[in-house]
Amino acid sequence: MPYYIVVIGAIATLAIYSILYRENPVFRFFEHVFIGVAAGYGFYLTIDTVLKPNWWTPMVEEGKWWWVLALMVGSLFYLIYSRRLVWMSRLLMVSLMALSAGAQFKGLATFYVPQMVASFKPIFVAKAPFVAPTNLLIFVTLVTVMSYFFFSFEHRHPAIRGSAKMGRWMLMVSFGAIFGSTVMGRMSLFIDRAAFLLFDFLRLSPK
Amino acid sequence: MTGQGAAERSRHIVFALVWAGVVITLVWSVPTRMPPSPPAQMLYDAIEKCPPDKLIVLSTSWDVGTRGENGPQTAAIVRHLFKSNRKFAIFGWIAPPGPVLAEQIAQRLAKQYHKRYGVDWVNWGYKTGLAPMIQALPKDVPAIIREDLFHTPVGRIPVMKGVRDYRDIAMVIELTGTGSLDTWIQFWQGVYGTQIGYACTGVMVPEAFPRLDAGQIKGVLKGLVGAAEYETLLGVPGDGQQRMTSQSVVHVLVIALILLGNFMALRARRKTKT
Amino acid sequence: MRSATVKTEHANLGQAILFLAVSGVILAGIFLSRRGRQLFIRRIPGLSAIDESIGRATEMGRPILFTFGLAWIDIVSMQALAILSHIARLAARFGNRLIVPLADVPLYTLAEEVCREAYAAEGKPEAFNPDDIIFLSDQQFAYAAGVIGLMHREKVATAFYFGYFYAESLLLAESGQIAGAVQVAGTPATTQIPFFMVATDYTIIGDEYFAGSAYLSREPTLVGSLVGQDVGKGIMLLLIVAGTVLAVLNKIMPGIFTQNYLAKWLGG
Amino acid sequence: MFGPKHGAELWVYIGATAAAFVAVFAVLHWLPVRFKRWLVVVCAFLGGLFYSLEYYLPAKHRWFPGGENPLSPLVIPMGNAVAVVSGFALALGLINLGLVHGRNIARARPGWYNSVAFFVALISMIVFGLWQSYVPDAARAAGLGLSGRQVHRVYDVLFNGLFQPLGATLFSVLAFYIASAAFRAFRIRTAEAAFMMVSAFIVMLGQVPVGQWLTQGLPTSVGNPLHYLRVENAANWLYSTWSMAGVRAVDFGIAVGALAMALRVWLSLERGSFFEVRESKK
Repeated sequence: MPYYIVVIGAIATLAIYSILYRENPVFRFFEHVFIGVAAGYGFYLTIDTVLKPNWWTPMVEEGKWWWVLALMVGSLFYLIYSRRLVWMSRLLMVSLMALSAGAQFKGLATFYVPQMVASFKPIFVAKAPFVAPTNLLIFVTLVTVMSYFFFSFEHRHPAIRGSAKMGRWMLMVSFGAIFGSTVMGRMSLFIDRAAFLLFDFLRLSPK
Repeated sequence: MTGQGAAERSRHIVFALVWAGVVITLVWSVPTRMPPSPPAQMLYDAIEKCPPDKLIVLSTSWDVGTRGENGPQTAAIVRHLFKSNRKFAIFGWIAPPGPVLAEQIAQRLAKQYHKRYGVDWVNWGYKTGLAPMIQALPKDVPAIIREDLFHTPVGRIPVMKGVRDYRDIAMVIELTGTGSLDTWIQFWQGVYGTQIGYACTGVMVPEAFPRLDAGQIKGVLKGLVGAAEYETLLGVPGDGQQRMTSQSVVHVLVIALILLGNFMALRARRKTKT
Repeated sequence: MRSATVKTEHANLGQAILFLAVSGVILAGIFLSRRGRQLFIRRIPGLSAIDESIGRATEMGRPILFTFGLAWIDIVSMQALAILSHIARLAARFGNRLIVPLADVPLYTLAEEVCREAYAAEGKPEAFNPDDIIFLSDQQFAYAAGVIGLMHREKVATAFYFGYFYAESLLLAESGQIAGAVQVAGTPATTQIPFFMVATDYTIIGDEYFAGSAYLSREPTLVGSLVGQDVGKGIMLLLIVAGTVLAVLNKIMPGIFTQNYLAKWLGG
Repeated sequence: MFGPKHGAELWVYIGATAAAFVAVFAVLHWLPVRFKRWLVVVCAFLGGLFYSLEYYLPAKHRWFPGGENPLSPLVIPMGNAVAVVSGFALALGLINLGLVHGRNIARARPGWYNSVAFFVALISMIVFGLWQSYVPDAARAAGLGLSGRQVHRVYDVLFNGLFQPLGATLFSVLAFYIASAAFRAFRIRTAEAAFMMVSAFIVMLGQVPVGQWLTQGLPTSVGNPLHYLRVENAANWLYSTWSMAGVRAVDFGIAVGALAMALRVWLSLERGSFFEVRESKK
């Protein structure tokens, strides 16, 4: 990468980091530049990766004239600005939403059932001493956490109250692990940016 | 208002500590060897078991945003593939810059291992179509890929000879900073039983384990540490091990901050009581 | 063990029956409730906080911000829209300014609809300002930068996070905290929950998110659906228990229970 | 009749199809509101049916025409069509952004120059993006004095000099926010919070050399149960079993919640005002 791009990148980097001090005009300027560049990139990307290869090419170059319907259907989006015709745009929205609903029906079987089956673990095994307690812990976590998410009755009975409470504890263990593992990720990103500033921009080398 | 000012001041101190910790340890650092964890070992073994005549697909769903984690991971896996003479294809379907950034890494390492583009690896580039494309890909690979990153038709690339459908692909490794794994599980592993390897950012890790446990994926590299572990398995230090000191320091810093925050809160509460 | 043979791309009988059973109890709940059966929902603290938080913005005379994260038109954003509709009505009633920055264009059109309708339903259509429903960017961090800027400049008093969030969750929530906002968050993105828990004041966990609209509106259809969902979860829980028992029996008496029949039936 | 067409015939077909589409909607528009409502319900039902029928119907059955699942070949075209249709919404976002920032400039609101920066960034990204992609050498021909290489260079500045570093840096701001949130809000007032903290500590330590150094005296052999106390093993175990089970349990609840929402959308049982069709004020 040529050095002038590194310099521009470093200025952009430092401008964003200035938010750590407080909101300021430099950050605000780069925020607007960022939104502008991103919107332009999104526009370019949609044309380059969606509309050109999946619409224009099949329609104009391969002669599949029916693809013009996609344009007509897509133009229904713009009817939200018309009070009288807005119902047509709703037709499109509801269809998109319903397609996603249908995918959800499929997802239950393709995605969650295998995980359910994977939860069928023997909780008593004679030989390996640590596997069975682990399986038991998984089982208890699953059952208690799921019990916490029952909404249709008051958690009064001691069994359900205890289970739900334990479920919350178990959940916190999960959340703690997620938090811990994310710390690693976010820190690596900053380390990468710092490496960019130190080694690419300032041209230092590790001692 | 003074409360607000104090909060701002302590925040600035925290930020300064993070800056200082990373900058100092980056400039003065020594590579740290990381013992490999079972999921990293599993990925290594799964690659070792792949038949050498089949292609391994590296799906690079990352860009400069998560380069800090996915970059060293990609480098470690590419190094393994070069070392063990496996043929592979770099591919992107989520992040357009992914294959370009991965190609830079492959080109750099290829010199070390005397590998040639087109013979030992290919770059399919970024292909559009998202999940439906991934669903169609296993049925006819050349029809979907058509040309490589440099616009060479796949028919003219030696390494692509004989690659037709999912049966010619030994494994797919998804390198990602986002939720792109399930598409492969749904349309490849779930349907054809293709092996899926996974290298993800730290935040994606907890979601990976239910999949690993269910046998849906064959191994996991966990963020930058995963890369460092893999470098240990390969016996060659890289960016992963180089940055481990900084990583150690900031982790300890976060733990110290949590403890300190609690200690100060406790003291403040005592004060208000008396 | 999982075999490497080609598996079917279509559901097997067990999966189909499970789908029909869970869907069936949900629909049954809806129809029972619509017929007038009184059903109960327990208190969900995070959801109760929504109304209080709007009250705070009213007292301070500063705006409310609602974000969907990076959600696009799907089931997740559908639920968020229902919650937005509730918040927009309260904002209209109490005369709060409501800012909704979005990251998806089709969803942007729906959000504008919802807010316009909400203001109209409260009899204040003229108070609705379409400029406050803003499409920012469909690029993750440009969107985050825009929301961060908005929070600081508009001095947001209350921020709501309902939708699908990725890494931007903590960027937004911590910025909101720095700007001094009271914050309520809910998302089905489980990996982002811990960050919302740390940085916001009230967090809605897991499928409390999908209970949101039922809880806030007490609409019979939604309450019935929620009760049906409980039964559906009960079915899944029972299957897990049964599958575990079979797994144990398979270990203890491999002669009689030669395999885990339930696992096989579900196509695992 | 319905095969691909070329040349002038293609454009006649395209024009006729577009006209037919407009005509159909014009007719629909004059139908009573009751009918339009019904149309919305039908659209929801058919849309929801597509992916689910495709999946829950078997791959082969003698009742199907030709014996094969008739919906399966349509899955991929449908995905493409949805992507294209959604793609056509792209200008809608730009219109909104353009209006907001255009007004800022027109009324010379404070910070109007930021809106100018927005427009400059937006327009140059679109122009140079498409230019470097589609007309690499047209620039010189147009006499603008910019060669394809130079166009590429401008695009490089916009993409590698601005867009990428801005995104990566904003992402990495999280490193600081995680630290400040940890300091400010990670309070152990309840048993719950203590569970969360301990688990977070173990995982954070297990990932880095310094944590592993803490428990280096413990045995490494898998046979010895004490090896689980090594912090990296404890972290792994915590991740792969305990945390996994918790996430999975939450996800099962979400699965059922999402299923219920999907059912309500599919059967138009959802109350939401947004899909209702009202008497339009004419």
